[in-house]
Amino acid sequence: MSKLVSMHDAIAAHVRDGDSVIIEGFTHLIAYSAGHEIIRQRRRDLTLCRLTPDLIYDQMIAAGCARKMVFSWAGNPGAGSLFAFRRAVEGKAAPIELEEYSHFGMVARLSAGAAHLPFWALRNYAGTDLPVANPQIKTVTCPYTGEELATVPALNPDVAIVHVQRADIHGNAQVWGLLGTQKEAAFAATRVIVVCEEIVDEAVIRADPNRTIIPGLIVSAVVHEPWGAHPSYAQGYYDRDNEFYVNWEQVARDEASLARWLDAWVYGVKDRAEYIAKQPGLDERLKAKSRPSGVVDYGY
Amino acid sequence: MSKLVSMHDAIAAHVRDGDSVIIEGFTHLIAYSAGHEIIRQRRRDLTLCRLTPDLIYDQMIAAGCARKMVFSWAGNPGAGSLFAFRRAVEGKAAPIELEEYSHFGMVARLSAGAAHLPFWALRNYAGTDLPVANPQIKTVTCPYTGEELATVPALNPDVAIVHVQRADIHGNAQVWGLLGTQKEAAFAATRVIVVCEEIVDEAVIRADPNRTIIPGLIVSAVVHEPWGAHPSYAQGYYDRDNEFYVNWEQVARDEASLARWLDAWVYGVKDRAEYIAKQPGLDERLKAKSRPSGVVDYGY
Amino acid sequence: MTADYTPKELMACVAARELRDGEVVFVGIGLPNLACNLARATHAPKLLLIYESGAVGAVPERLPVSVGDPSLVTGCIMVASMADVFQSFLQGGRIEVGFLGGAQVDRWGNINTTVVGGSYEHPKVRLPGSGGAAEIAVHARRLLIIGALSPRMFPADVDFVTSPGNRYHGTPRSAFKHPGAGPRRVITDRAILEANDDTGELELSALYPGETVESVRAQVGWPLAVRDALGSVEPPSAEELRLLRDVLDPKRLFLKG
Amino acid sequence: MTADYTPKELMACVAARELRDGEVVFVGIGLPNLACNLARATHAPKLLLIYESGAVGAVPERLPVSVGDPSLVTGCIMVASMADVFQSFLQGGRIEVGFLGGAQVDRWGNINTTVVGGSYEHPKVRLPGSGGAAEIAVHARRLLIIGALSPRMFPADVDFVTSPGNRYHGTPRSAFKHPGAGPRRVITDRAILEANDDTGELELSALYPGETVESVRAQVGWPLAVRDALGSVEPPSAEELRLLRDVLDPKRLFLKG
Repeated sequence: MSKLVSMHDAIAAHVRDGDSVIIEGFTHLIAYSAGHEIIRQRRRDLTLCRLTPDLIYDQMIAAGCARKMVFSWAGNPGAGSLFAFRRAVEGKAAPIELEEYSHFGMVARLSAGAAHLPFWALRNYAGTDLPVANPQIKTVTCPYTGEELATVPALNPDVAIVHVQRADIHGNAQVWGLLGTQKEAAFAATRVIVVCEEIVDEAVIRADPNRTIIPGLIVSAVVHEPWGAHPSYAQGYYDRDNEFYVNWEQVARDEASLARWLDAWVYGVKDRAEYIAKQPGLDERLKAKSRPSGVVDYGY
Repeated sequence: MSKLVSMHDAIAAHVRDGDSVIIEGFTHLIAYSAGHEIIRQRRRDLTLCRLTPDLIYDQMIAAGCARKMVFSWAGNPGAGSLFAFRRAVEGKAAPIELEEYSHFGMVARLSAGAAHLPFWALRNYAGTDLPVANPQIKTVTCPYTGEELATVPALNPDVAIVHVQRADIHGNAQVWGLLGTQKEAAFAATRVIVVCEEIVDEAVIRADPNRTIIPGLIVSAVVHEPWGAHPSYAQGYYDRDNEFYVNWEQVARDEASLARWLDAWVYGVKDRAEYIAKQPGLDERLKAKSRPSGVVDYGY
Repeated sequence: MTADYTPKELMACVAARELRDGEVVFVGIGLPNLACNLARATHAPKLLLIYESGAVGAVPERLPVSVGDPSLVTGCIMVASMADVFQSFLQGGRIEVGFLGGAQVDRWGNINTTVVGGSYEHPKVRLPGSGGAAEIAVHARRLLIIGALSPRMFPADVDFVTSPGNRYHGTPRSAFKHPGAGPRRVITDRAILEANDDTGELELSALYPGETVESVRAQVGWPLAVRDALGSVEPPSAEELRLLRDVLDPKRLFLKG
Repeated sequence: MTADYTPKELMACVAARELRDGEVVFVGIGLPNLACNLARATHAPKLLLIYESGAVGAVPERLPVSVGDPSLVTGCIMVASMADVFQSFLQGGRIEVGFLGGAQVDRWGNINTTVVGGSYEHPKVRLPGSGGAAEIAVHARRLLIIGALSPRMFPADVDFVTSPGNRYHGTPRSAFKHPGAGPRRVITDRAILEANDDTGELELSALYPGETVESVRAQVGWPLAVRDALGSVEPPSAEELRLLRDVLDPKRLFLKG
């Protein structure tokens, strides 16, 4: 049974007001196309979870989708600030609630969520203000050594959205290059939307099963969305649009200019195809040069 | 700096009497060649750790190398019993100490060892006799939910020996097909010996970095040993020698016949090359047919 | 329909019929593997097989002789590390059906694959141990046990509880808060036993052709309760037998005896 | 030797000289990345760079603008999941050197990248937060801090302790049993500060050319202790400058200013 649907239908079916949502991806493979569709469908009161909120969560905050953010690093990677986020936190716009960890803490929360354990232990946080700011950071005593270790609670989002390089129509999804913490996010979530650059035949997946990070059995919907990660990147497909990230500082510093950007590039387009068609030359500017992996053999 | 050495030198340098040793690999890629060299060098009082001791630990027990075994399933996979192990436990030969878990428990112990945590939590063992047989299985209370979870202590062997399909001379090692728990075993150990079917140029590793499961920085020695996993298998290189596993029942059922086998096939050969030369026709019988993986692209 | 079949063939058919299309099954080698592949070839083509070795969605081109057989990897959908198999798939609640066998199964569905006779430290017979069985019995949403009936294999109490059943020294399974429902059915060579919903005790629920309540009770080490409405079991169909004999296990590696 | 260099260029050179060949370094973007690549191009060709994104042994063919840049992946030795990066590499004790910057660094090497002014709930300026900094400061065997001196950046006490230094509200680092030794050196644009072995307090240990004890003290928010034997720092060599300017950061993305 095919799970392939349009982005509109995937978001309409699986992302609801009040949900906790995680669009995971560390710099690589960020599902911008899904974030934009959530904005277009005007979802509200979302708890946005993610290690690095990146520009996509800044846009979702500016669009009024977010009630709360759960995160570990909220910046514009390599460029500067997330201004909608800062306005909300610095008292210059409608406030959002924060729940804050470090990267390791967020990875540990998702690892616990994926493993269906209520907590995860890590050596961290002693002698810092993080447990003061976030009382969800607790401790546990090792039953063998008596050591006190930090703990974080499991994170089990209602929906995980993961952009991948290729998937089949059943949702079996393959990624190479940076893996981030997408696998853990998908296994931790109740519903999973896989967004892919390429829909491939099941035979392509089965020819190289070690590349599969998410099995179709945990996937609710598959969306085929070429260039769906722009302005982030997809290794082997297209480069990161650094210009976009750098220019974003000017767009987002001012509330009105950010609103105009959302009007033009999110509300003003029907879908990702229109968004891409609106910026000719992406292909020439960002298309990946070839660096083939080589072949291994699965015979016996 | 190259870490490439002979099997003789790797075992001589890194495996010492009294060590805890783990030769990991689940059916796939079992480092038989290393086990045989440990027997030839007459190591004593080893604590042999491994989920599935397989025939290689049975041989090492028969040869008198083992003081203790830490494990979760001690059988001849698909064929029957480990007879040297049974004789030791059933009072018919020199006894060995046992420390017994389930597969999940052993995986959890190695995960804790790799992560440098003193314990790992899992939902398991309540209402069974395993914690009675092994008091190292304890419990911890979740600081969030108050649930009681089982725990196992970290396993940090002195030496991990891992057979892989290919590695470079620095020990950067790649595996495809079944991954078992080799990565965790290597990170958990103090010293790591990588045994490979093929030594490849660093450029081959770098062309497909997602296949690397062990980075050279944690590796002590690299041994090039084609057919080194026989009678287990190496996906893409050679099939499992099922005949060997089935016939083993007859060899090992009797202490004297097992001793004769060790004389002929371990003590009686200098190294793996001699062991392989002694059984012509392996290549025709077991060499893998080709099932190529296809290529992915790492460009940007 | 044909009367010319072995008990093992019928066991494989009965086990196959227990599986619903699309279910996610944690499979072991031998009869469970045959049953799953029989189900895939008949009424459940979308059954998803996961082996503890990490092969997900395997479509082996030969009969695998171990859960780590290379034929389970070639052409499968995903290779998961064993850490992921046990943490994310099994403990993560993704496995609907688990299959287990054992040297001993008792009145409460407790399974022993550790030691028989003597003590744990000084056993008469040392068995392989748990492998993944303990956690399968804890986490699979429902557990099917498969094994030939005999007083030796079905004692009132096992010598060692490796994998938890429905009651442990008088304490009901519910007290342990295991995520899985525990052993629901035991598929034997003479009958199907089923756990009582209230007590967890295994009861006779269906007889194979030619068997009687007495012939089954004689093979069980406790006073076996019998359900009011005893079910009957269809013998293997001609198609089931053809698949088992000609396609799935032509060398009779697991069907012999 | 040349006097024609910027403070940032000298900072990159000083940081590079801190690294020993063969060390395993957890790298961030910007000056730490430049310093590592300068070290690789000069005295430490076998320096192994690990980014929190999971790229191990990266050899980028262009200057990466973020720790997740695709150029860090193409041709690297291993891509680790972030769970492995933090658990097996960092917490596993495999990282010898960590580099951190921050909005504020205090007398004890505590680093703040969370909030400045106001309270945590109602800050004047909200910064990005920890990212991987907290755990780097806990686990890297030795920690190097890099940043330009100013009274604003080097207050006596940070507004929020994101990453642990050598003392927290009077409690010495040793009480927390962190595996890493904590901040050993702070590489600034005017001088090198070094932690006192006994107290953990940052002290002036070496001056850059043209700087004085007073010029440095004026930029620091506490009465900066001065070591008896003050070291001096060599300006960048012609070769170091050539590498930085022509090879490593020709567009002056990180060296400007």
